[in-house]
Amino acid sequence: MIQPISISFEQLNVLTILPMIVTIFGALTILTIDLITDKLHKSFYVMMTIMFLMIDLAVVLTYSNDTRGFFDLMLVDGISLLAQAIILVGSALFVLLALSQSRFHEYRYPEYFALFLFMVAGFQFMVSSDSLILIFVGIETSSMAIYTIIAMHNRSKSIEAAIKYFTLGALATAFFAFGSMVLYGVSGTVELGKMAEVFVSSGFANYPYILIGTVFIVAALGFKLTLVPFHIWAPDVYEGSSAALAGFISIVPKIAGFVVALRFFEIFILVENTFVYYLLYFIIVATMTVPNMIALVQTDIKRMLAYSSISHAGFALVAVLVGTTRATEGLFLYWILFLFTNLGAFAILWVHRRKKDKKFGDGHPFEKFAGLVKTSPITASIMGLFMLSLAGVPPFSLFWGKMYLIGATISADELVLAIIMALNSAIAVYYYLKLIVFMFLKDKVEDTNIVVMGNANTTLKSVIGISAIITTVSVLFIDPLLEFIGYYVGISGF
Amino acid sequence: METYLYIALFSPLVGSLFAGLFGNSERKVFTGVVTSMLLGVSMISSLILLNYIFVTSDIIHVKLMDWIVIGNINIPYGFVVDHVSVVMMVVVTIVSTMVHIHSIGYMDHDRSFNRFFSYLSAFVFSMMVLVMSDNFLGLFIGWEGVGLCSWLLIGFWYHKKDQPTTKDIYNSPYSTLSPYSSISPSYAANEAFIMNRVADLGMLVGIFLIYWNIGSLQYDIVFDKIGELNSMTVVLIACTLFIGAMGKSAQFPFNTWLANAMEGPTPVSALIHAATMVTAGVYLIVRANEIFTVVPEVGYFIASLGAFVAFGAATMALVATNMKKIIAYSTLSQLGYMFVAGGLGAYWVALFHLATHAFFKSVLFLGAGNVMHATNDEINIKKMGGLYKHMKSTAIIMIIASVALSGIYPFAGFFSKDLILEVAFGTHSYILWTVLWITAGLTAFYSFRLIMYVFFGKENYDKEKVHPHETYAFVIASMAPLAILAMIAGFFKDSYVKLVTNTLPKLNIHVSPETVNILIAITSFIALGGIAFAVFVFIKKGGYFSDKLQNRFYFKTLANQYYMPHLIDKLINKPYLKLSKYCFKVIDSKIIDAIVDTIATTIYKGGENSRIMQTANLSTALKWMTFGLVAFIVFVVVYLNLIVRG
Amino acid sequence: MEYILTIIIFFPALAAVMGFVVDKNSIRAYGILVVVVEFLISVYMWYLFDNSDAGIQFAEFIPIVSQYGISYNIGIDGISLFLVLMTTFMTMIAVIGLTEKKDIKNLILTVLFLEMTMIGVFVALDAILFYLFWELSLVPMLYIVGAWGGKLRIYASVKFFLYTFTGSLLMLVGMLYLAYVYFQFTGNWSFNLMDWDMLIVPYHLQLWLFVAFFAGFAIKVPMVPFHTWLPYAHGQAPTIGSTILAAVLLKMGTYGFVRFSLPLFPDASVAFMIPMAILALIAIIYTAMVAYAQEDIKQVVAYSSVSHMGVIILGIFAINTEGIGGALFLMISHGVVSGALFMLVGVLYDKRGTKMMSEFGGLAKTMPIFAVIFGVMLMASVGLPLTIGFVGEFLSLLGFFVVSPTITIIAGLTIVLGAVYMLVLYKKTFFGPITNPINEKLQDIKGRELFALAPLVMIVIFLGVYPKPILEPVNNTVKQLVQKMYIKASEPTTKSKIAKYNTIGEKIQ
Amino acid sequence: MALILNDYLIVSTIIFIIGLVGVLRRKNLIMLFFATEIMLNAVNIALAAISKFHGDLTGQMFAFFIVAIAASEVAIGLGLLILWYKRYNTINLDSLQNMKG
Repeated sequence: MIQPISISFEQLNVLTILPMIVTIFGALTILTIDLITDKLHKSFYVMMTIMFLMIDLAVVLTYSNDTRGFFDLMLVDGISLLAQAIILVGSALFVLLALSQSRFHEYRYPEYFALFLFMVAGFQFMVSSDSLILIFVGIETSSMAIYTIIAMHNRSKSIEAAIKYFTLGALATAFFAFGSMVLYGVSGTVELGKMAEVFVSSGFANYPYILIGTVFIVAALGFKLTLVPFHIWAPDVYEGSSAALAGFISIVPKIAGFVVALRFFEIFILVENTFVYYLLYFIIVATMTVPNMIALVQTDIKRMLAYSSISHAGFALVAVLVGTTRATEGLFLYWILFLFTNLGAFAILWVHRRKKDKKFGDGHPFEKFAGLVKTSPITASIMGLFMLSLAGVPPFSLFWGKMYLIGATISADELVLAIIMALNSAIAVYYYLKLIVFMFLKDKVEDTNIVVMGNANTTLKSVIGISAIITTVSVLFIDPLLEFIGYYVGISGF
Repeated sequence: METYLYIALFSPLVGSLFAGLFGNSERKVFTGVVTSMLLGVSMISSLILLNYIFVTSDIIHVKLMDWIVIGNINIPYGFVVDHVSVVMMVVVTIVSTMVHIHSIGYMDHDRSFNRFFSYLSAFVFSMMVLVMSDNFLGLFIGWEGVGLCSWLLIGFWYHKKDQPTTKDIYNSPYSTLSPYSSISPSYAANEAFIMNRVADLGMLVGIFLIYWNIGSLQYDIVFDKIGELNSMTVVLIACTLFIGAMGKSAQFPFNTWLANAMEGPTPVSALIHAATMVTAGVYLIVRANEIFTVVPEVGYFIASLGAFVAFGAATMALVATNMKKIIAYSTLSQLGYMFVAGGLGAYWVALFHLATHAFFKSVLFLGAGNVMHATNDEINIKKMGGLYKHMKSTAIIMIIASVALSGIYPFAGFFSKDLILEVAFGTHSYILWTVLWITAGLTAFYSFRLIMYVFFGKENYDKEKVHPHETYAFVIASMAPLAILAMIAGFFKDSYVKLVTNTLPKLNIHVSPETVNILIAITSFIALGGIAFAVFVFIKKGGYFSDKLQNRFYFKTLANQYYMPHLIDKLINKPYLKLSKYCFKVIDSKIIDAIVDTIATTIYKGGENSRIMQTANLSTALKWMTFGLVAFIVFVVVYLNLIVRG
Repeated sequence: MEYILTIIIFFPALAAVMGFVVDKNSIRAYGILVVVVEFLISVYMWYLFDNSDAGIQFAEFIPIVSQYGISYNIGIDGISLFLVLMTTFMTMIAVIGLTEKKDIKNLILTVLFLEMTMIGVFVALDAILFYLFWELSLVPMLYIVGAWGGKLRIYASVKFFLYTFTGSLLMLVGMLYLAYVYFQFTGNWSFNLMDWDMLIVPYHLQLWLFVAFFAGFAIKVPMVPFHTWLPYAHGQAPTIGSTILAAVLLKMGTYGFVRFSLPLFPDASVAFMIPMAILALIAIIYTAMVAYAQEDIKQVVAYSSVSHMGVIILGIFAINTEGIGGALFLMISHGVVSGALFMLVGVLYDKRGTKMMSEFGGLAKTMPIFAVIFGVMLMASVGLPLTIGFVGEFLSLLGFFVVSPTITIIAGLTIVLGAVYMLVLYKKTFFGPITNPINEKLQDIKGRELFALAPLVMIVIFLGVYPKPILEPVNNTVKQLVQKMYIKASEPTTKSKIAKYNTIGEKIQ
Repeated sequence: MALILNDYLIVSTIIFIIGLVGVLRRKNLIMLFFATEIMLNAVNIALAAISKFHGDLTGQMFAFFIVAIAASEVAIGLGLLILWYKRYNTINLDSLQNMKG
C-alpha cells in the first residue's frame, strides 16, 4: 500500500523548464494557427518561429546560476544555458534560410516549423538534465522531429536519407537504452551526478559492467556526434537534406550532444579512468583523421563539407578528453565560431540551389563553382573566406577556435594529440583549397547555364553577409566572447 | 701629394665612365684619345709621386672613407703610396698609356671601339686599386676588378662561335699549332674568370685567417702582428695567399687560362696578360713579403713551383706556331722567374724583373699586334715570313724586345734575369739555378724562332689577300718609349734598389764577384747560343722541326700543352656537368620531390581506400555501428585482462 | 608619427579595398601611385628611425585577446627596418615593371594585399600576430601563382600552399607550447616577444621548440631538402610573382630564424649550429649544381636563390656580429638582385614567350643595354666586390669561418659554382653568334622596363660601394642580439662558444 | 524454483542480441523495425527487474518512457516507409542506394 505523497508546486521549480515551455508553446501556437487558416505565407511562420526562439533566448539569458527542479530531473547549469543559447541562435539563423527565393515543398507546411520548435525543445531537454531518462527523451524528441523534417524535403534522396537516419537512430536508441539500463543496474540511479558518487564511493564495484554500460552509451553518443565508426549516416543525410538543413544538422544537434558527452564522460575523466581515456583518444584520432581523408576525394561540396564537419566534431571532442575548464571554454568558443562559418558556407550552397538544374540537379559538384570569381567576385571571395576560415587560416574566425583548443590541449600536456590536430588541419586545407582553386583558378565549365545565386534574396544575402562579417572581424570579439563563455562555464564548474 | 694620388687613381675611372657613355654609339675616335690622355695624366702624377718618394722617401697614406664596418671588422677605402706600390704604379701607368695609344690604331676598324676603351680604362683603374690599396680586402677589390675586366676583354669579340674540339692537332683549339687560341673568346673569358675564382677562394680564406687571428686587414697592422702568430697559422696564411697569387699569375695548375686568354684583342694581351694583371700575383708576394719571410719553407716551395713553370712554359713555347701563344708562354715562364726570386726572398729582384718584363713583353705583344694587323689577323707564324721589308720599325722593335727577353747585355732583361739566377745560385738552390739556366737558353731560342719565322725567310702568306703594311706612325711612336725602356731600364737598377730597399728586405747573398762574373758569362753564353742556334738553323733549313719529328710523341705533347686542356675537360668539366644533371634529374626530381609528393598521394589514397566504408547500403551502415560496438566490447575485455595481469 | 608602422602595414590593404571601385583601365596607375606612396612613407620612417638606438622603435601595443596574452604588438629595429624598406621598394619596382595584361585589376589588388601581409610579418612583435601575417601571405601568393601562372600553375600553387602551411602549423604548435612554458614560469599568458625574451627556456625544451620553429622557417627559406616547392612556384609564377616571392617571401624564413630562434633558444641555436651549417652547405653546393643543370633561365635563377639562402643560413648560425649582420645584409642584397634577375627573365619572356637558353644566344648584340643590366646583376649575384652581393656573402662566410674553417671553405665554393652556372647562362644567352633569326629583331629594353630596372642597378652599385647606411643600424641591433643570447644562455658551453666566436685572436688552424 | 536477477538480465541480453541479429540480417525494413522494437523491449524487461531489485521506481519509469518512445518510433518509421513505398513500390532495404562515397 503506497503512501499518498503530496508535492508542492515550489518543489517542482517549474522555472527550470520554462525555456522548453516557450518553444513547445510556440509549436502548439503555430499548429493552432494552421488549424484556423491556411492562407499564411511561409515568411509569417518563419518570423513566428524566430520570435519564439528569441523570447526563449531572452528567458535563457535571465538564468544566472545552477538551478535544479522536478526532483533533480532538470539541471539548468552554466553549460546548459550556454548550449541553449547557441542552439537557439543557431536555429534562428538557420530557420531564416527558409526564406529562400525559389519555393520548396517543406516550407508550404506550417507543421514544418512546429516540428522545428519541438526539435529545439528536445535539444534543450538534452542539455539541461543529467538524468539518463530525460536525456533519452530529449534525444528521441529531437531526432524524430529531424527525421520528419528531412523527409519533408520530399525528394527521393531526402526520403532515403530520412529512412537511413531513422533506422540507424533506432539502433542507437536501443544502444542508449541498454547502456543506461546496465549503468542503472550497477549504480541504482540514472542521474549522472549521483552515479559518479556511487562509483567513487563503491570504488567502481563490478567494473566490467560499468565499462560495458559505458561502451553502449559511447556508441549511442557516437551516433549523435558522428564519431567514427558511427558516422556512416552523416554524409548521406547531409546530401539528402537541403543545404540549409544540412548546415543545421552539422551544428545544433552536435552541441547538444557535446554537452551530454561532457556530463557523461566527466564521471570518468575526473577519476582519470584510463580505459575511457584510451577509448576517447582512439575515437578522437579516428574521427579527426578518417573523414578528413575521405573528404579529400569528394566531388560534391556538400558531401565534402559533411565529412569536414565530422572531422571538426572530432576536433572539438578533444575538449571532452582534456577535460580542463580551458578546454571546455575552447569547445564552446570553437563551436560558436564554427556555427557562423558553417552557416555561411551552407547558406552559399543554399543560394546556389536551383530547382531545375539540367547539369547538376540537386547536387553541388565542384564544377558548379568553377570560375565563379569571374562571374560574381563577391560571392567567390566570401565563399573563399569561409573556406579559409574552416581551414584555420588566420585571422578568420575558426583559426582562433583551433588555436585556443590546441593551446588548451598543449597546456594539458597532450602534446602528441596537439600535433595530430595540427597535422589534420594541414590535411584538411587541401579540400578547402580545392574549392578555392575551382572558384579562383579554374575557368568556367562550358555550356552550363548556371544562374549564380539563383535562390538568393535579400534575407539570405544578409544572413551570408552577417556570417561573413563575423568570420572576418572575429578577432575583435574573441575577448568578450571568451569572457561570456568563461562566466557560464565557470558557474557550472566544468 | 694626396691630390696626385687621387688623380693617379681616379683619372682612369673617369676615362672609363666617359667612354662608357658612348658604349652603344658607333666608333668615336675621341673616346680613345680622351682615355689615353687621362691615363697620361695618371702616368704623370705617378711619376711625380715616384719622384717625391724617391727624394723624401716618406709614405703617402690616405683614407678615403669607410667601406665595411661591423662587429670587430673595419675596412676603409685606404690607399698607400710607398716605395713598392709607387714603382708598380709607374710601370702600370706607363705601359697602359702606351697600350691605349696603340689600341687607337689597332682597334681602328672595330665596331665596339668605345666599349673597348671603357673596359681598358676600367681595367687600369682596378689595377691601380689593387696596387695602391692599404689593406687586403681593398687589394681583393682590385683583384676581382681586374678579373672582371679581363673577363670582359677576353670575351670582347663575344660574337665568335665555339670551335669544335677535334683530334686534328692543326685545328683543335687545345693545340698551339691551330689558329684558334681557345674554343671561343667567350669560353676563354669564362674559363679565365672561373679559374681565377677558384684561386680567389684560397685568397679569401687567407683573408679570413688573417682577420680572425689578427683582427685587422690593414697591411701595417698585419705585418706588425704577424710575428706573434704561431708558425703553423702563418704557413696557412702564406699558402692560401699564394694560392690566390697562383690563380692570377697563372702558375701551375691554374696555367691554362692564360694561353686561352689570347682570344682577346692583342693590346689586351699586351696590357693584361703580359705586363700587369698576371704580375699581380708576384706583386702580392712582394707586398706581403713580411708574411713570407717568416716562413721560408713556403717561400722555397714557391720558388720551386716558379722554376717548374718557367721551364714547362718555355718548352711549350718551343713548338708553338700560334704567335700569341708563344709570347704568352714566354710570359708564363718569365712569371716563373719572378716567383723564384720572390720565393727565395729576393723580393726587390722579383719586382725589378716584373718591371723590365712589363716593358719588353708588352712591346713584344704590341709588335705582334702590328703584325697580325698587317696580315689580316693571321696568327700562325708559319703563314708569315719576310715581313721585315714591309714593316721595318715593328721588326726592329720586336727584335729589341726579344733580345731584352733573352737577357742580353745591356738590355733590361739581362740585369733582372741575371740577378735572379745569381739569387738562385747564392741561396745554394743549384737545381733551381740549373733549371732557370736551361730555360734562359730555351727562351732565347723560341723568341728568335718567332722573329725568324715572322720577319725573315720566304713569304708564306697569301699574296692576293694579304698586303702587309706598316701601321700608323703614332702607333709606332707609342711603342717607342716601351722599346727604349726595354733597352735602358737596366741602368736604373741602382737608384731603384736604393728606393725599394726602404721597404723591401735587402739581398743577403754572398757570392764573390768573380763567381758572379762567371755566372754572367755562362748565362749570356747559353742565351747567345740559343739565339745563334735559332738564326742559323733557320737560315740553313728555313724551318726547325722536321715532319718526322713532328709525329713524335713529345712534340705532340708539347703542342697539346701537355694535354692539360684535355685533362681539365675530361676530369673536371664533363664530370661536373654529368653530376649536376644527375643531381637534378635523379636526386632532386626522382627522390626528394618524389618523396614529398608520395606523402601527399598516400594520404589521398588513404581517402580513396577509407571511403569504401561508405557504401550506399543501409545494412553495411548498421553493420558498421554494430561492429563499432562489438569492437569496443572486445576492447573492454582485453583491457580488463590487462589490468587483471597488472 | 607614433602610428607610422600601422599606417605602413594597412595602407596598401586599405588602398586595395578602395581599389575595387577603380576602373580596370586606370587600375595600373592607381596601383603604381599606391606603392610609390607606400615606399615614400617607409622612407620617411627610415628618416625618423634613430640609428644609434639598438632597441625597438615606433612600438605600438594593443591587447587583442587579453585572457590569452595575444596583442597587436608591433615595432621595428635594425633587423627589420631594411626588410620593410626592401619590401616596399621591391613591390614598387615589381608593380612599375608589371607587364601582365590579363585580369590586371585583380592582380594589382592582390599584390597590394600581399604587401600588407609581408610588412606585417616583419614588424610583428607578437608571435600570434606574426603567425597571422605569415599565413595570410600565402593566400595572395596562391592566387597570383595559380591564376596568372603557366601550365602547371595549379599544382605549383597548391603545393606551395600546402607545404608551407603544414610547416607553419608545426611552428604554431611550437609557439603555443612556448606560451604554455611562459605560463608555467610566470603564471600568465603572453605571446609577446618582449616577454618571451625575459624567459630562459630549459635546455631540453629549447631543442624541441627549435625544431618546431625550424619546421616553419626551413620550408619557407627554403632549406634543402624542403626546397622542392620553390622551383615549381618560380617556374610557374608570373614575373611579378616570382619577383616578390624571391625578393621578400623567402626572407621571412631567415628573418624568423633571427627574430625567434636565436634570441629565444640560444642554447639550442648553438647546439644546432653545425647541423644547420651542414644543411646550408648542402643547399649551397647541391643547388648550385642543380642550377647548372637547368635549361630554363628562370629555373637557374630559382635554384640560385636556394643556394644563396644557404649562405644566409650559414651567416645566421655563425652566432657572431659579422655573420648575422652579413646574413641580414645578404637578405637585402639577395632580395634586390634575385628580384631584378627575375624581372629581367620576365622581360625576355615577354619578348619571346620562352625562357629556354637554347632559344637565345648573341643577345648582347641586339639588346646591349639589357645585356649590361643583366651583366651587372649577374656580377652582383656572384658576389663581385663593389656590388651589393659581395658584402653580405663575404661577411657571412667570414663570420662562419671562426666556427668551422672546413665548412666555410667548402661553402666558399659558392663563389666558384655560382660563377659557373651564372657565366654559362650568360654565355649561352648573350654571347656567341645569333643562331635564332627571331632574336635578330628583338627590341632593346626601354620605357617602363628600363625605368623599373635602372633604380635596381643604382642600388646594387651604391650599396656595394657604400654599405654603411645598412650596416650601421644592423651592427648595433645585432651586437645587442648577440649579447642577449650570451646573457640568456643557460649552458656554460654555450656561453663560452658565443664568447669564443665573437673574439679575435683565437688561433684558428 | 526462484528466479534471481541475473536470470532476467541474461534473458534480456539474449533477447537484445536476437534483436541485434535481426537488425543485421533482415532486408525487409518492417522486419528491421520490429527487430529494434525487440531490442527496446529486452531492455524493458531488464529495467523492470532491476528496479524491483533496487526497490525504486526509476527503472519502471524508464521502461514506460521507452515504451512510449518505441511507439512513436514505429509511427514515424512506418510513415517514412509508406513514403518510400509510394515512390518505389518496395520496402527492401537494398533499394536505398542513391548516395554513396
